[in-house]
Amino acid sequence: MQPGALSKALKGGAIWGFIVLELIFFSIAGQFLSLSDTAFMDFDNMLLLLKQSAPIGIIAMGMTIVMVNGNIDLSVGATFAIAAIVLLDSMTWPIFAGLGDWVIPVAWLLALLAGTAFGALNGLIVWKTGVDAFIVTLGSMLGYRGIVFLFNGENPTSHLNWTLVDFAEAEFLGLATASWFLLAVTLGIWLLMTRTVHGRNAYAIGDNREAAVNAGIRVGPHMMINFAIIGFLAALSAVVFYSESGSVNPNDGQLYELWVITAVVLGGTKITGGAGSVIGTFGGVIAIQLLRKGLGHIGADTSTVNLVIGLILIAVLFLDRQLNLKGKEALRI
Amino acid sequence: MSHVKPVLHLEDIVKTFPGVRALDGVSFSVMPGEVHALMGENGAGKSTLMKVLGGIHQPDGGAIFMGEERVVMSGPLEAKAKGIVFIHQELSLAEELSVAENIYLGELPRKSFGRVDWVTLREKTDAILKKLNVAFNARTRVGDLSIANQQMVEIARALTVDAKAVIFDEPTASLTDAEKVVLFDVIADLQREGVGITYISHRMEEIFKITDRITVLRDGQYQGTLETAETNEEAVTQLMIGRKLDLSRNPSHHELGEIALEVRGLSCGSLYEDVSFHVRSGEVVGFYGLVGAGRTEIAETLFGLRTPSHGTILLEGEDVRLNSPADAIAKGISLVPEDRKGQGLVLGMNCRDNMTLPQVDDLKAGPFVAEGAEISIFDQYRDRLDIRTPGWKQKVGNLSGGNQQKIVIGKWLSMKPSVLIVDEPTRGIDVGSKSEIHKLLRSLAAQGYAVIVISSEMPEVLHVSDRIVAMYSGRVMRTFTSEEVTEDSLIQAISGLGGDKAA
Amino acid sequence: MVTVSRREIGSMLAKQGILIAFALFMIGFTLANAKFLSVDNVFSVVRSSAILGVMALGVTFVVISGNLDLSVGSMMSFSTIVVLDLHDKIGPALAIPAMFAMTLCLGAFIGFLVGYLRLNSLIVTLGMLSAIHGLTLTYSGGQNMDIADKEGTWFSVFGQGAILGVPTPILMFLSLAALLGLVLAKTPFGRKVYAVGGNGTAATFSGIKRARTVFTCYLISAGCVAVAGLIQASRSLGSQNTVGQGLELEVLAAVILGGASLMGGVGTIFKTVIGVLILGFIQNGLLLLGLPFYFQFVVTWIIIILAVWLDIAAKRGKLWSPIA
Amino acid sequence: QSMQIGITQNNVGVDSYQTTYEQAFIAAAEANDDVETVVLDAGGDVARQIAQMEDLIQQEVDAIIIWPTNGEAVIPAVRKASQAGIPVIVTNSNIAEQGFDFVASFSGPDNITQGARSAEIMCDRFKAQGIDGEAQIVQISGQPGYTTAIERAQGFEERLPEVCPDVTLMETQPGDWNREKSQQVMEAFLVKYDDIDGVYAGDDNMGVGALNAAKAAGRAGDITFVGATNFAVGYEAMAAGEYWGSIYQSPVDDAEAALQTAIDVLNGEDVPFLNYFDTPKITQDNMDEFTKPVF
Ligand SMILES: Nc1ncnc2c1ncn2[C@@H]1O[C@H](COP(=O)(O)OP(=O)(O)OP(=O)(O)O)[C@@H](O)[C@H]1O
Ligand SMILES: Nc1ncnc2c1ncn2[C@@H]1O[C@H](COP(=O)(O)OP(=O)(O)OP(=O)(O)O)[C@@H](O)[C@H]1O
Ligand SMILES: O[C@@H]1[C@@H](O)[C@H](O)OC[C@H]1O
Ligand SMILES: [Mg+2]
Ligand SMILES: [Mg+2]
Repeated sequence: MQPGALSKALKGGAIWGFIVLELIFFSIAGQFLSLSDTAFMDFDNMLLLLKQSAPIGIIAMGMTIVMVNGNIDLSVGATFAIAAIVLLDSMTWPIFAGLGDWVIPVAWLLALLAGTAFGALNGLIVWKTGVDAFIVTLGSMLGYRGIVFLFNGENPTSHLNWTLVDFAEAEFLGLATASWFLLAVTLGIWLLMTRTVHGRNAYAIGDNREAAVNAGIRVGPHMMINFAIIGFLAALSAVVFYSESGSVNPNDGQLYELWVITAVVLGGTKITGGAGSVIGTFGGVIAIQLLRKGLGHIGADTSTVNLVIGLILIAVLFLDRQLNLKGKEALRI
Repeated sequence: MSHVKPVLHLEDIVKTFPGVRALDGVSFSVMPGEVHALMGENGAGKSTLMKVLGGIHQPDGGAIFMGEERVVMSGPLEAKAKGIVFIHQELSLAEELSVAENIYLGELPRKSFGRVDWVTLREKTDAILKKLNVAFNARTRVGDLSIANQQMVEIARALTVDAKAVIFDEPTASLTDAEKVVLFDVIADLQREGVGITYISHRMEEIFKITDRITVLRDGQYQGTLETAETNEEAVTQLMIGRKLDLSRNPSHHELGEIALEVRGLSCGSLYEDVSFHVRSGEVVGFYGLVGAGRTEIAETLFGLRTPSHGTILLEGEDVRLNSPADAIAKGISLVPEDRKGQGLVLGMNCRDNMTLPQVDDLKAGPFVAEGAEISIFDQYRDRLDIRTPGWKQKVGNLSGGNQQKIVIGKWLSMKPSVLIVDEPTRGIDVGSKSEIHKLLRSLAAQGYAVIVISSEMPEVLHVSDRIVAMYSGRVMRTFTSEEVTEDSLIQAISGLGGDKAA
Repeated sequence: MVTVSRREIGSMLAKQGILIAFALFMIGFTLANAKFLSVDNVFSVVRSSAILGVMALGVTFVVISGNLDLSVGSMMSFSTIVVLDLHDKIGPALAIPAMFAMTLCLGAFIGFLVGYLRLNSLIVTLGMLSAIHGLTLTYSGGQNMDIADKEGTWFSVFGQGAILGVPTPILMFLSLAALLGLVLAKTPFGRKVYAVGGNGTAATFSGIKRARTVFTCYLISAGCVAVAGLIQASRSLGSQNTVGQGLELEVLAAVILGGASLMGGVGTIFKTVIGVLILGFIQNGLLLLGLPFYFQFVVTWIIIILAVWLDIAAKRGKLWSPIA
Repeated sequence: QSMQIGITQNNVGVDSYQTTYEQAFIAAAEANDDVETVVLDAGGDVARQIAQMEDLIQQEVDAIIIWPTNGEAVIPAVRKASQAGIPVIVTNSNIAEQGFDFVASFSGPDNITQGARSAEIMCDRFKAQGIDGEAQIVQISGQPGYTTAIERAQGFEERLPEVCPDVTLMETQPGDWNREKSQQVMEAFLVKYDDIDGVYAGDDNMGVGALNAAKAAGRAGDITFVGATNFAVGYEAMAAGEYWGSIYQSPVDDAEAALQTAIDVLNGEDVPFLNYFDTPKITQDNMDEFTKPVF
């Protein structure tokens, strides 16, 4: 073990420590406050947790690579809604009428393509105009939402396909379809970020953009690919979720960007880029979902939930800072 | 020389920035196996010329030739593909990545599916690191290295490809003597392989040690090219600044006053231990040591940026606690920090505002900042330090490295401190300004200031100091007076040999 | 010499780009609907922009200091609810200072976390967005808050009054803008805000108390929120718990439109005001054209990107980014 | 053995109707010794609501009450509950027909009828004023995408031409259930249209916002304001003679009816599938028959 590896592990592990705390707290508090007879830490409940983490979790993996790359994407919630509309609407298009249930993969594909394209569009704008990603995607968060409304006015877009619902609700080896997607995406992005040239370059660009440019790394295409990836994942998240639910409101996915970013930051990714990991993000996603679930479990009312979730976010950040303090003799800047 | 073709030839290059004509018809060529020095004052256009060559800036006029062929460097990628390697003046590293990834930044070896070939990467890196004789390995995180070692990582990049031409832009600015030796070996190797080398530095002794020819720029204009063997420092200096330089060593000796600052048994964790010394008003005390010796950390402690774990700091005999730079400033201490861009300047702010930043609370007309007073302070130090800038409104980020450094120095001089600490004050500063700064430091002492100079350049410490504190690995090894010090004894002390105390 | 002067024209354009965009915009809408520039409409737009605008003034300080404030929307709901509640309990003369004190406490808490503890402002203010919403709901029990005697209170002057025909919200917005504009541009404190946002480390090395500066920016932001809450409460003399919901992003959009950089160190109050007005007139103009509300989203998207793009393009002298 | 009843509400923080509903629901459950409840809030997010359905199923509650965030998206989750043998009661706004098979009962107002009644109130008023041949109105609708908002607008738009064929609805813009937003929308309407005779707002919060705008412009006297869900502000404005009419709908009734329906279902009683509670018209003329709403 290299020196400092332990302390590094501890620091990176702050989020896992927090998860353990949550589990202990909700288990004990649940004994007194919950009317449910099943324990909070029940195995099935934890499997459910994994499934429920999927919508935010899948997008969060994409946000990790985008943020490590030194960018941010605030438009994922709207992209999520667009992909959902494409998925549900395209299944009813007359040209696909002859396809029967084969319309499903076609609709999936179209939705994923749409998400990827909208993601790539963000990336292209960031690349070509040089406008900061926060601003570009703050804009497209609005713009893409406008497109969602253009599609079907204020009405929901719906199409319940029971074959699709059954597929989405199915379980394989005890894990729900959505859980499999979450795990696969986590693994995939982990490999991408730790094993591939693209992933390592993403780190380099986020860490020191000028250095990357000087080294001849083509910053623009890398950024665009990462935006396309997060667009794809926002669409994948939508596709997995709406396959099961079959109807999308034009406001769906609102605030997702904020939850996703929160999960990613709680998981230790630096907001300025250059550092972060998919495993940490996974922890961040689980921690948030656990918090929501746990507060419901102990019967907290809405105002308490809002208050507690907000303060806990800050507390975790504080904890993380304390763990990373360098000692008294550190430079005070 | 007529039958050997240059590897590189730049002809009549023009480059303008808003308000500045950085290059005005400059021509420059490098022969294979040649080390060609590029010299000039701060802001003369050296870095800009090389950035044009490296594809980072597009020239407004002129042509670049490689061998016979006229080329256009559309970007760094293209320059690299053509065999041009650029070692930047400002560190250009990704701190979170490993040494290996940094050295091969932009050209990581690949396997199928775009995967990184870690084995090859590590092997190649280890081979290079071995050549450089450094203490870290391929997996070390670059952010964990000292500035000097980070510079070595930069330098390692020159060895990754079959370079045709390598540009070193002030590679030694933060290196110590031991590392310089390694660097010069590397350069000699490249030279033997027929690589054409451009070497930018303000340090005359290096230039005369390793280069074959010297090209001089002044204010963006080509001044001439000299054969190193046939010229001398004086001639080069004359060409650079258009006048002669007074290089007399440690000129004025004057009466010393009371002890202005005294440090007793000061320790700060493992950064440095049991450090004691004092500075009288009117005195210049030099701190000399190897990288990591802990000098910067001492300065930071004296400036209220670190909390000492033991020991006392006395100002004019009085025990003080310094909790913040604001505290230190109020008590008459100023620090010109080591890292000019990171610690010294707000790059997006104009020259004037940077210079008056520490005293902005005191320059008031009613509730507002007295801008007239600010401008006159700026004008005064611009003249005194000969800062080259189109005007006070210029963003500091657009000045050349050396002129930026002068802004930082001006900022602290204008505070009229009683104890002035300067950490590597002339890093990246041209000879002309350097001697100005040395003179300034001496004259400040003569006016009664107590001055601490931290420097990794032996000539500099020898030149300006009344006494020299030699440090090794966080400890004071020995204190010399300017009469007793010799180069040998100093080197011994900072290497942990032959000091008063054991390391 | 010619190139230099042409560049200067370019940079003039860049500096005033947002103003030019604004002018083009106003002309376009006026051509489309003559009522757009009527005194009534202009007053009505500026008056309803005043609330957003006042908040944007404070956020400008926060953004220039290199931080974000996403909590202003829910904090504004809080101030509005609190002042309305206290109005009937202790009377307007005491309710107003009490509400200011409470809102400033929230600002101080955020300022402490971001300034002194150096926690990331995006996450801290995101957390506070949620927490303050919870606080407001607890305070009000989730109920609307209405003043009992709406006709008989002088409290309505902040939102509904007028001096010499100019509505008070407009006067309050513009005079606060003038005041804060001076603070930012001309005082030592303003200089420190720019320095801390431009390079916090260098500011510290220059003896500037970075934590205190950031803390003060959040106090200013909270103070502005309190003023906005006051106008809001006075305007309708009653309110839901969600009045400010979502405003944080509109405020941020206005500040960005005004050219403040999220990296810190760049921006001015004057341009923020322009940014606020642009957003206000877009919303209003599209409504007058009778377009569905979501066109406003798409148009805002395009305007934000174009404005910021042209701004930086002019600064770098090239339309397209040099990123390879 | 007490009954365990879980509820997942739409978005409690959004307005006082929903908060009052939550409080009334908890109070009603506490008053009943046979009932224990788990009260959850989806915060307007379908995904969160579906997760809450799953949690309630997993906790094996005896019955689930759902106030849908989206009347179609929750159908599969409702099916899951019914497959697990847990009866589902839909409250406040119904789910789509495809899901009816999985639902034990719906309890709540009939939003389409509410919209229609608002149209009638408006029309009667115009007839009384004798301007039903030429009146021009604007509509401010609720949060886009929200079932209640869509249904009320639909009911209004369908009924209006039946009763008052010559009244024109000039424009509709959403006010997001928000008084301030609605006020801004109305300000623009006032600039744009010189002649506005009536405003229909999807609820009274928005109606009062529109009223405030009109008052500021000095045009309130010419306009008939009709809303829905009579909030306390609406009731007061009505008492002041500024606001014409609305639909009386009590969140307390809504909550109690939902809980009672669930209890009845669990007790095996026969409950109608569409268990609407009545939401009568309220105008300045008959308002003394109603108590002032508590929310
Ligand atoms: N990006 C830029 N924008 C505007 N002006 C610039 C820019 N880069 C360089 N300059 C200006 O061009 C001139 C030449 O700068 P350059 O960095 O080439 O100097 P140098 O010779 O390398 O100096 P030093 O020895 O101090 O590093 C300076 O006046 C500098 O202010
Ligand atoms: N070879 C090394 N590997 C890793 N860390 C190092 C190495 N050398 C130094 N450091 C650390 O880097 C930090 C900063 O080093 P730096 O060179 O600034 O020290 P310094 O003696 O104050 O500098 P100088 O004396 O050159 O001004 C020190 O805390 C030291 O512990
Ligand atoms: O007024 C509305 C109420 O009637 C509906 O049922 O829920 C949303 C409310 O805003
Ligand atoms: Mg240079
Ligand atoms: Mg040092």
